[in-house]
Amino acid sequence: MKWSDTLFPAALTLGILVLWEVLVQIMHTPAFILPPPSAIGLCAVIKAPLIWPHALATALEIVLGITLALGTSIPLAIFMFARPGIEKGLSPFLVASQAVPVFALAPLLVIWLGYGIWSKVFMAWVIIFFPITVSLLSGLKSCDPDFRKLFTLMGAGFWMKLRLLYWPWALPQFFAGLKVGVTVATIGAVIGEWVGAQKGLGYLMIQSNARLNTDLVFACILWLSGMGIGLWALVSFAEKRMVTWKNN
Amino acid sequence: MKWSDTLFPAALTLGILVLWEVLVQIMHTPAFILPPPSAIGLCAVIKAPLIWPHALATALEIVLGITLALGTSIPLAIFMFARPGIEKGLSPFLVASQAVPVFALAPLLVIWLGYGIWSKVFMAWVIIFFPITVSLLSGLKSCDPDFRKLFTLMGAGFWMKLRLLYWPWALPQFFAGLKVGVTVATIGAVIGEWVGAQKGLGYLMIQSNARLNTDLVFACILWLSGMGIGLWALVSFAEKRMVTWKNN
Amino acid sequence: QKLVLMLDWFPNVDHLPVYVAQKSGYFAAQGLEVEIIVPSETSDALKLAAAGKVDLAVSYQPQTIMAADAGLKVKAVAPLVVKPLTTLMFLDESIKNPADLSGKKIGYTVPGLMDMLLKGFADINGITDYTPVNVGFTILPALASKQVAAVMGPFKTYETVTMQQQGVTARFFELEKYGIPEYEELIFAAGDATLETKKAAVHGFVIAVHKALADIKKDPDKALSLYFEALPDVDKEIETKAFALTAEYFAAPGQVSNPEKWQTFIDFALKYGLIKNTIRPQDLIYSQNND
Amino acid sequence: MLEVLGLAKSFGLQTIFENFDLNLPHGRFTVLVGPSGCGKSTLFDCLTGIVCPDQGRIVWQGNAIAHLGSLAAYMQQKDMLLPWLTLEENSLLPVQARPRTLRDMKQAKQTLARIFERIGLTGFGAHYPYQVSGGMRQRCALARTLMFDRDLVLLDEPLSALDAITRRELQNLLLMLQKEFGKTVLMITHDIEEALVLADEIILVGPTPMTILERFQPKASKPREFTQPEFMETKARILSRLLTEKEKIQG
Amino acid sequence: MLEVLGLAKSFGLQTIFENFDLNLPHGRFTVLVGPSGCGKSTLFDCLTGIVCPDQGRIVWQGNAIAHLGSLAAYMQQKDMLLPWLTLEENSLLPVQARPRTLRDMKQAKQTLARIFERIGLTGFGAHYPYQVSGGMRQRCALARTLMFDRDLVLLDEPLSALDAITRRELQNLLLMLQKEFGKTVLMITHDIEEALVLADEIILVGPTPMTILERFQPKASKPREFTQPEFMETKARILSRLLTEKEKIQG
Ligand SMILES: Nc1ncnc2c1ncn2[C@@H]1O[C@H](COP(=O)(O)OP(=O)(O)OP(=O)(O)O)[C@@H](O)[C@H]1O
Ligand SMILES: Nc1ncnc2c1ncn2[C@@H]1O[C@H](COP(=O)(O)OP(=O)(O)OP(=O)(O)O)[C@@H](O)[C@H]1O
Ligand SMILES: Cc1ncc(C[n+]2csc(CCO)c2C)c(N)n1
Ligand SMILES: [Mg+2]
Ligand SMILES: [Mg+2]
Repeated sequence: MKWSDTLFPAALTLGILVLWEVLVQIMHTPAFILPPPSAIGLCAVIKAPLIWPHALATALEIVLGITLALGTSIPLAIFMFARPGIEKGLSPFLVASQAVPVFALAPLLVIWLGYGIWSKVFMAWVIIFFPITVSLLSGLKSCDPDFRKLFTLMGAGFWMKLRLLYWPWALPQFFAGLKVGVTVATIGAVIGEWVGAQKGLGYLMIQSNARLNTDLVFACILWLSGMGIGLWALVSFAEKRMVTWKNN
Repeated sequence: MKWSDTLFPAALTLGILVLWEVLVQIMHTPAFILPPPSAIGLCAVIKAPLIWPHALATALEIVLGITLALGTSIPLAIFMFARPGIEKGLSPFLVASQAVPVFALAPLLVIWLGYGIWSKVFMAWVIIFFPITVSLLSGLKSCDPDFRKLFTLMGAGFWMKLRLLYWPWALPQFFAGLKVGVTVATIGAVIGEWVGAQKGLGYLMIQSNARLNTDLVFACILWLSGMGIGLWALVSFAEKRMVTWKNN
Repeated sequence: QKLVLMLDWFPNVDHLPVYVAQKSGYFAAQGLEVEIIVPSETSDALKLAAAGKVDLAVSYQPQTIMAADAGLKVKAVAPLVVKPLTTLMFLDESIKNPADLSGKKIGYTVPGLMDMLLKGFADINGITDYTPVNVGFTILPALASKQVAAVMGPFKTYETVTMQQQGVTARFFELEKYGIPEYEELIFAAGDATLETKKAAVHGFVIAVHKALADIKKDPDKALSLYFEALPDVDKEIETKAFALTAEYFAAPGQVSNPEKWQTFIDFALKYGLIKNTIRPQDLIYSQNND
Repeated sequence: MLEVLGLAKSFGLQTIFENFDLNLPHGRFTVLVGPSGCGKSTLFDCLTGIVCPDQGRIVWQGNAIAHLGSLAAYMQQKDMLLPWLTLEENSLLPVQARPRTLRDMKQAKQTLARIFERIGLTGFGAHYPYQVSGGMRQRCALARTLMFDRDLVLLDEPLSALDAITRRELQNLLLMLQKEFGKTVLMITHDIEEALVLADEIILVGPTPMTILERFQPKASKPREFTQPEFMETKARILSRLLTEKEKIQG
Repeated sequence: MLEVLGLAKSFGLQTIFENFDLNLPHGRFTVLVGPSGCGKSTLFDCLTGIVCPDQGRIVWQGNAIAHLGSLAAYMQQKDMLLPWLTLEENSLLPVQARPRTLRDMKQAKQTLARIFERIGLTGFGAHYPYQVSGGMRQRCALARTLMFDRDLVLLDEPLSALDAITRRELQNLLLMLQKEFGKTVLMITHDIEEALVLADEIILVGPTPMTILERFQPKASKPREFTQPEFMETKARILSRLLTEKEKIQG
């Protein structure tokens, strides 16, 4: 990694922030539409005691959503992989489920699932589920057929092949999907908090938005981004630990 | 493909629909909470003349969004691949960009892009951009280093390597990401239509929802799903045409 | 000249005078071309008006007061609906007075506004231990599924009709009858900057709307048919019934906002913590004589 | 033990087999020699079911079967090592892949240690395939094939990447496998001397479609040295036969 | 033409080179022979920069360079064919990869057609790598290496998967390459007879770390036949030397 390469993003960040700050000042953009970054940063720090419990609630929803998504999409991907005929029939449903704008359904969903935590977890789940399933399935399907045959010759059953061959083969692609999934999971939870929440960053944002505390809205976004980046880093770390065999 | 495999999803669909219909009838669920599938289907057909122009508007937004996303995420992924240092610095921004909920952006978008089609295209773009970039980047990075060295020995420059090696290598993963991307693009456009729209399926849904025309809401969802499946099929077709060399 | 008007919600009979003015060519007669835009969120209209990105906003008197409290430079230009329409709505017949809702979940429609009003309402009427829940626009489903016992925010003129259409009889407490001061439900608002740069156009707009209001009083059926011409997609039955209920609440032609009403509500808002600063009605109500 | 009758297989317009017959008696060491690209590997693939023949019957110990599947141990021409497993893990795959007990596994590990010793991989068990040389990868693939523990062993150019000395050692290992463990071995090689040293029978095949040109049964007792004059003659014979058949494959 | 001085390279605790020197005169055909796993391929990788040596200097035509990079044509031990390109496309890569004109390309295609003719791949240009035999893949990799058109050619076991006849033909091709096109060739092989037939100099290396055990300069004029008595003797000598050095590599 060249020194200039590390410098570049830092410079970029700084540049964007400064430009933003300056533009907001020069153009007299009202703070209730786009607060200057300095105000956002300040608010994110000063209001931390207010934000913290909400962030915790959202984090719990996200974690539950991710857990649920892993627990469902991994078996489903494996099932669809094991039965290509079923995959053909099922994938339109999966695709259709994704094209459903959940947030439009969010208010109704909340009524079906109640105003508790589960409607939010469900939202996060719906959003993560798809990228994980698709990437895992595509990873499994990309397995070299010559190796598949080798395992058949060794007398390995489907589960053995899965454990020793398909799964390690699909891991890199699975992780790519997981990275996308955990990142957008934050949005899922927030959309879930849109209606029927008493807590959570989404709730706080809606309230602050209505009260024209736009700097708090953006401070919440900053916290959310932090959570997204944290999850991303966590997945990247897990990837590094689990995909050790790449020769570079 | 076994016959039972084709049968299974069909049976599943039918089963779900019948169960839904029966449950709604038995429990006397009011149509504004959950309309029966028959009513949705009927509405989707009968109201087609009403839905059609809205669907057209949304479709245009989606297509433009996808085009824009391809035009930006491909160069960005390649750039980040070419400069891993920059990738390290830039990816937090990408991740952070995914955590921004729309309603915070809506007034901003109106200010920057106006009430026209571009604020919707922008939303679609934001949503598709991420999965495509991540999957393409991960595909490029997965390239066997031995082949990279071979091309270096042949005196190939970066662009040559990209054309002859990295790009074909990344294609399968790129398509996996594109599939996720085009599917959620429908959501992006619909979300965008929250921002001061006069047209589009998202606009129609919001209106119908507030007016308690829940069957029309679901009919719109049906149309949207259809569009999602269509895009998915299109990408799958393109994949089949472009990734021809897999030996199975 | 071009004017951009952002509504408070999706178009409905509340906005009928605007569409009548449009269809009757009253805007054109004032040399105006009015573009009508639907918002993504109820607070968008005021925000964008204050920022000068839309010229006019349809808003609510309480919202305008709270926005001014938050420092937005906006003024009410003219009233549209002069009496409160907002209710606390419920289905359960056994609820006879507000205190019966104690200990229950109560929904509200517009976060940041209706939850505050609900708080005041509960304080005044002795509702204790309730849990406020944001239900967004899904008022009826939330009520019908018994997820909440009541909802703060639906209009007695519109939501009652849509519910009737679905076979549900809505009951409600009218806010002004339970200790909340009377206020002007819907007003036109504009940003201070717009009022300086496009003063004449705004005047023209107000004149055109007043003409439309006069027409509505004279010939309601004609007005309604002009409205349907402008919005061919709407459910005619619901809108017709809702119009019958709404018509009497529209501002009279030439009517201006009443500063005393505003003062009363500002006092109330201060008392129940909806706002923090003292605000003078004359700073909020724009009148041609002011300058 | 194994009989192939009327095997037919084409890839598009290219016919690899047309009514091809083969017969392998129990416990014998048979070596297949033939020009590059004539269809030797494809024959193995058809036998094991990796490739699906267009026609033909396979009879295994008196029973007609579709293909051998996991009845035979098959060492393919490519080494086919999994990049995420070490050499030891790769070699243990045939044991891992089937239902087994902990004791099976322990025994297998001991067996493998002995095999690694013989093939010169001791100390490299924890290396990943990309960390070892081409010849070592080939030896690892051979070790894995031996871990299959089947009566029939199919070897596709198993020693092609090895130096002369290592090669000779492993030839002896293969002979021991046949003799002491009673395995039936069918092996492909391009090294005629290797064929002469190892084979009970050498089958010389030619293209296209693949036909059996000639069969040789070296009589000398094993272990053999190539220097016997009988062999020189046979080698020359095979070479000249190969030469005349060679051109057919092109075109 | 090429000089390597004080090369050192270790993988973890395993030292492959320690102060290793080598010197290749212009226009010569040098063959490297040594036990499997002793570091021959690693030497090539260090020369070309695929592997980064710990120490050492490379001097190329009088100039010190970090590594040869694209100065040499290198045929690796693995065939390294891209699965999504046909044999023809794969072979044309070295031309494609560099700036070129349309005429270059046309000429290259003609050259390639001639090479395919000689190595027996005519008619298989449109096949994908998975559609051809192991020996054909190796020949395609050789064709690609010839398309590099560099003065120095490094070949790592280029003919190991070929039958005796094809092998002999391609040996002649390599000789022609050296003689008619004046290339300097450095080749690794395990086939001592091949080494004797081709080499101006045979370098026998042993493990570990890799050292030059002995150098042989066969005097007979080319084309040679292996049957010359001088060769028999040299072969026996190399074999016995290999045998004694063999054990060192293990442990
Ligand atoms: N999947 C395939 N599609 C098309 N042709 C194929 C396919 N597999 C093999 N062939 C053809 O079959 C012929 C025989 O291939 P095979 O691998 O059996 O040769 P071989 O005798 O093992 O040669 P070698 O000694 O070089 O390994 C080749 O000409 C090849 O082109
Ligand atoms: N990336 C690596 N990591 C660790 N060890 C390595 C690596 N690459 C090579 N080695 C070691 O270097 C040694 C020499 O390998 P090399 O491939 O050069 O052998 P070789 O002489 O070409 O053998 P062969 O004749 O079998 O091809 C081997 O013992 C191998 O274990
Ligand atoms: C027909 C109609 N129904 C509901 C609302 C939503 N709403 C009810 S009250 C209120 C705030 C008033 O102070 C808002 C936003 C509306 N605007 N128009
Ligand atoms: Mg073969
Ligand atoms: Mg090697």
